Amino acid sequence: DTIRIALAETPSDELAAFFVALDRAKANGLDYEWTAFSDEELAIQAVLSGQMDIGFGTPYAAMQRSKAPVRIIFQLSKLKFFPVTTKKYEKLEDLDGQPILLHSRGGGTDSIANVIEQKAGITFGERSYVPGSANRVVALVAGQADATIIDLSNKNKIMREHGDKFNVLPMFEVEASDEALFANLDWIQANEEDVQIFVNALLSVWRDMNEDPTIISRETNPDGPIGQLPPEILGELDGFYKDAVEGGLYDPNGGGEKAAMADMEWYSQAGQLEGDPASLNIEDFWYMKPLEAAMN
Amino acid sequence: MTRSLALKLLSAVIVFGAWEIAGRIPVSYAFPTFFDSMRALAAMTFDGTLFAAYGETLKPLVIGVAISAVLGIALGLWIGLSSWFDWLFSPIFVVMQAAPLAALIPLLVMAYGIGLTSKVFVVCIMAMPVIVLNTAGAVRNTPSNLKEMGRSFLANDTDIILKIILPDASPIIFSGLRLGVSAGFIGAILSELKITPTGVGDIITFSRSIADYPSMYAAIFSIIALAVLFLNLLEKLETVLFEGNIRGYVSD
Amino acid sequence: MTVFGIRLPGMSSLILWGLLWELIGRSGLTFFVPPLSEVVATLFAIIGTPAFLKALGETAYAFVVGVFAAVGIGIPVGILMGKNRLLDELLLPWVNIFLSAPLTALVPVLMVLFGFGMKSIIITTALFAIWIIILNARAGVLQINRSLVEMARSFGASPLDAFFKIYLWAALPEILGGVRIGVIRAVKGVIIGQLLISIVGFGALFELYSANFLMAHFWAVLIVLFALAFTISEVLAYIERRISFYAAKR
Amino acid sequence: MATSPIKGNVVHPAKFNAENAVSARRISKNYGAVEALKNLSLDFPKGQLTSLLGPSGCGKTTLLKIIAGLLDPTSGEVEVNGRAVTGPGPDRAFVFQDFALLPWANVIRNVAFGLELRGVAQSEREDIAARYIRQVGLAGFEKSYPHELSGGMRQRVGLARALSVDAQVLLMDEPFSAVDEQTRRKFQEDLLGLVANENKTFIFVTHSIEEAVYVSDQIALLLPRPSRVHEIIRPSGFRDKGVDNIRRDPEYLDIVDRIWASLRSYVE
Amino acid sequence: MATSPIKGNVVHPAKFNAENAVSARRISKNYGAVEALKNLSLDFPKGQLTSLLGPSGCGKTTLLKIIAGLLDPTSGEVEVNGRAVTGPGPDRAFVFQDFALLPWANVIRNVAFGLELRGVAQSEREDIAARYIRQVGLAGFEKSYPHELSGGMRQRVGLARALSVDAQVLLMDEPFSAVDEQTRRKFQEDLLGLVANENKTFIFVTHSIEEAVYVSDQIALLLPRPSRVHEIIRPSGFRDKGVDNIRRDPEYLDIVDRIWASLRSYVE
Ligand SMILES: Nc1ncnc2c1ncn2[C@@H]1O[C@H](COP(=O)(O)OP(=O)(O)OP(=O)(O)O)[C@@H](O)[C@H]1O
Ligand SMILES: Nc1ncnc2c1ncn2[C@@H]1O[C@H](COP(=O)(O)OP(=O)(O)OP(=O)(O)O)[C@@H](O)[C@H]1O
Ligand SMILES: [Mg+2]
Ligand SMILES: [Mg+2]
Repeated sequence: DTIRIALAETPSDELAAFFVALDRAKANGLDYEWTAFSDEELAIQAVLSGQMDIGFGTPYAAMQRSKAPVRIIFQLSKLKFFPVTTKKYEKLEDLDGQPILLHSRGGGTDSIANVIEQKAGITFGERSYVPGSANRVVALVAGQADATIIDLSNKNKIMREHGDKFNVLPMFEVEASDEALFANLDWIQANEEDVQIFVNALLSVWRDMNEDPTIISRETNPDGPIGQLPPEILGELDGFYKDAVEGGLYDPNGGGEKAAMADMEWYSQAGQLEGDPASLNIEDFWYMKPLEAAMN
Repeated sequence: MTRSLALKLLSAVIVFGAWEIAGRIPVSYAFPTFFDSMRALAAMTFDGTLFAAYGETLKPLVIGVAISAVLGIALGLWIGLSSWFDWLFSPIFVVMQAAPLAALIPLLVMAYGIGLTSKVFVVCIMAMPVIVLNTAGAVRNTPSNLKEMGRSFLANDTDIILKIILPDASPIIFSGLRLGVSAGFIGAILSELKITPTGVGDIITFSRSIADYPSMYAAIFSIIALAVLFLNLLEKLETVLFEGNIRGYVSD
Repeated sequence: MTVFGIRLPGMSSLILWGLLWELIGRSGLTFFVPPLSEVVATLFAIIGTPAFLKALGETAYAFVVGVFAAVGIGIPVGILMGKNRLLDELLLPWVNIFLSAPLTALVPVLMVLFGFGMKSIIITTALFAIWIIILNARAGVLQINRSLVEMARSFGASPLDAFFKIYLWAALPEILGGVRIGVIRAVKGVIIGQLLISIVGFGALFELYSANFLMAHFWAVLIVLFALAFTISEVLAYIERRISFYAAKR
Repeated sequence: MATSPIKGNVVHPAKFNAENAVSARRISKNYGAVEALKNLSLDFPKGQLTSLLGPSGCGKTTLLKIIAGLLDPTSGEVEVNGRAVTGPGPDRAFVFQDFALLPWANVIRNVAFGLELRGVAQSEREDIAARYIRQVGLAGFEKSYPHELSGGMRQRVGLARALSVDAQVLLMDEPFSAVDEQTRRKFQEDLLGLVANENKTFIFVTHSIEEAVYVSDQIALLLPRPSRVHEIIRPSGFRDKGVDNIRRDPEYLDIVDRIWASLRSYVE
Repeated sequence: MATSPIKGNVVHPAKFNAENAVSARRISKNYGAVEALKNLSLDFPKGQLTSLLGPSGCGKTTLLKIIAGLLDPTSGEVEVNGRAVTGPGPDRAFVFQDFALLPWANVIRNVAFGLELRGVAQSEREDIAARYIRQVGLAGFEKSYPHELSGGMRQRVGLARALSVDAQVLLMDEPFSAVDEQTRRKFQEDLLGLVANENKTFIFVTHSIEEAVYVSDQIALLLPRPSRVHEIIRPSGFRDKGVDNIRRDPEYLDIVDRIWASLRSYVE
């Protein structure tokens, strides 16, 4: 039967690779429908309450706090975010006590900020929240903020257009997940076959993309949700994926154990998971079987 | 009086009881019971988070509603009195009233940033049109016999506006204010959900992201309670100001 | 409004405002406001695309179903509240609360109770519209001239006769006024639902265009929405004016 | 004080002895704490016109509505043609003090409304309505709406509606209050014509003593609230003398004076 | 047809020769295509009561409003005490046909409203208002709101308001239309008292011929639209005979009949 996928944002360039994978899965007999939610929390809630089968996001807090039997099966993208500031600041330490603009309280950028504070030994000043990297770029360009954390494509965009005015502060590597695919454990086990087709398709696309980023624009179905985007956006697909692959946004191995370990460490550090990361059990968060099967 | 109070209590018991039962079933992981929510509300009240949050939320709300009320009534008066103004401005407000301004919020952020200004703007845009249009309509429909009476007893233009047109229009102006204030509340929450999560909007989104649903529902409950309280105050104000305009039920 | 003795049609000043828009757009003051002409050109470019038609279909579906539910439930409930004191005392506080409550705050609750799809969007739409419809229908019935009801009874009207031949008609001006305000609120409701619940329809287009700074696209969709809401509101206002001859004379 | 009928000029013995179309027996009516009627008894002879005269707020409308079956008395009962009243019935028609026209319906639909509620087919009821519209002098206004009519014309629509259902008893609550004096006199003539030509019973509320004396077979003077019948007067015979002469008739003037003397005590 | 004043019973020569407080000269008034008044001329002697009688819609209210300065005539002019009228003035007070009370203000504020607009201090104007409220018999209702009053009581509030500003000319548009006959008669007495005791000029619109004959120094009969003065009648002297006797007075009856003969042609 049809599987129901909960997206955490409206389909745009960032989801093009995902939709290519969906098309491949469909060719192999996967029947699906998708719904876009306005944020990750809603997608998680929808999966938790059984109204959706598979969701987008990193539901670590929900998994630990409400003991929800959901498991991650594939890492879609890594937390590749970049501190961008005006020329006033040159390194992370300069931001001690300075106000910063983030996406949302408790979200990915918030956790990056937490970890930066720990690793650089600083404390940010007031944190204000503006959802959407694009909106934070506008705030930065308009001079309403001096420091923010934004995603890869917006970082590239702002540096291309206003490279003379802003700095990208050097930062440590992050391997943790930004977006991952997760589902109810019972549901996964009851639908092993469909899940397998899906994960196979994702893995193949992620691998092909790392070889040649332009396959995304070439394989995009012109009648699908991505193909229907305005030409202004479609024209930038190749550039986007070239940057993304260069920046290591997409793991050609779908995350797996490495990502799970990184996540547990990262989200503990960021305050979303409680307890010592070493004591956490991978099986409580990830379900590796489909990915392992796909790798072989 | 006691009968209507008893009925109010009864209907409250029914609704809250239904909530409690739905929470106990539970209809969803994310749906807490009534008592859990009230406990969370009490906790938030006693540790002060709620007051701090309302300090944030009320700022744009109060400023925005005050601006909308004063400016809206003034503009409405002007539109109602001058056909030229009516021609020029009322279509704008009709469009504004019909416009789904939620969609405009991203633009406002770009234009006015993420601070108070944007939020005040959202509140004004939501609250103003209905206040303006109601005021204008009521002013236009002031019974001409009262205006004539005023003139025959030598009222000047200011007298006519202050002592006849405004009191006569007051029930409709107040119902516009009521709808406007409620739209303003919608705007304030919307701006906290869509622009920057501060105040009560922040409690809602944050509790949701950490799956603390009782707190989330407590915050929602408190903002609704506040809105209702605010509107009851407005109604009291109307009763005090224009006592004779309240004529009771026809059926009684 | 008359200029040199020529009566200008009511909404003609919109042309003036359109010109102002064009000027601001042309001046390049801000890239948020592209010239109106460019917006209109974009509008024609996107209006036939499947993405646009799909958004239109989804929005219209949620809107129409929501409004029909609000009207179909709201009017009878309002009339019954106006007629029956017990029902009125039970329901009125809640109607007032929901009318004045910030419904956006309730949206998260709706999602939990009614799911995350179209159903919640429809319910959001209906919730935005229904309370004012109920209140107005109730007010219309409350102010009914008692002697009309007595007249009908004295000529032997059954309760059903009275409902359809007296109450509905006598309260019609208020009911229509309520429906007009309700429908306008429903437009807001459907977009808010689409933005806060699942991102579909016009809400998705707005989100997409604004995130990618496609301002002309953004305004083009907004204009379509303005026009739709405006037309509906004016059609209802026209019907209201048609019956206003008796509204003041009851 | 007591219900002792003092007789005026008795002229038509046949009519005087006529059986009663409507009898109200010991009617009391309280609105909450307000006692509107108290122990009121009054008979309305068949085929005659009875006027109710009394100060404003004394309960005339209340009595009419109780007879119509629109209000329940607190105690007491009303019989129409020997049968107790339990609700509105086809034997009675009401002319409302405030006209009670449907503002959304045109004249012909308003006049035909009573017939419509009785299930008469459209073409038939419109024929009947058209006839009565002509009779009250509104021919040509069939398609007009109430707000396009003057007060007096509206009142005539209400009159035509009550007449068209062909009820035995007509309850008329200040039916000529809204018209100017000139038109009012014409209506009085019309009313007398109806009383003379159709064997119907009229119960008529008015504030004008002259009008009551001129058109009535029997006048009931009511006391202020709580209302009982103070006096019954039978001023028959003037109508034969013609409207132009009656005003000088000493008998007529005597009766007006006597009623006035009765009523003025309340005013002072 | 022509404006030839036919005199009635001339009794007070002093009054008859009195100078005019108000003169209307060749007034025309069109509402769009509707000609309400056409070339109407009429004088209103100082200290006297002039009634306007005419069919409904003939333009009586229009004329009163033109005199009040509330409407501009299409042509012609009005002089009050020798000065041309350009707008409302303190020398004239209006009693409105529809009362025109402020629904949100209580009785005392309504009565004092004219004084309020003239800038009289609150305590002073409330004293004056209270006096007039007593005078029209509404003592005890000072704090009531219009919707709590009966029609007749409301009308008296409008009357008290007009009286309280102490204007020289009182323009009264059907001031007793809403009250029952009994109360109306008391008002007529009150009005006659005012005419006798204060040297004010009254312009009075009514639909009742009897009332006009009883209270007026001069009656102007108006034609149907477009309205001119058809006839002027001076029925003085009856008021001295007392209300109880006047109805039998043959002179009184003659005048009523003559006016009726004049007016009835419009009805038929
Ligand atoms: N629905 C009601 N509730 C309370 N009191 C009422 C109601 N209807 C009438 N009354 C009171 O009952 C009394 C009689 O009223 P009713 O209307 O019968 O008077 P009426 O004789 O017809 O007066 P009018 O001459 O003014 O028409 C009045 O004093 C009025 O205040
Ligand atoms: N504002 C207006 N616009 C158009 N026509 C009007 C207006 N006011 C009055 N008229 C017309 O002018 C005529 C005179 O009206 P007016 O009110 O002076 O009559 P009236 O003599 O006072 O009648 P009534 O006895 O019914 O009070 C009427 O035929 C009316 O239709
Ligand atoms: Mg009555
Ligand atoms: Mg008039």
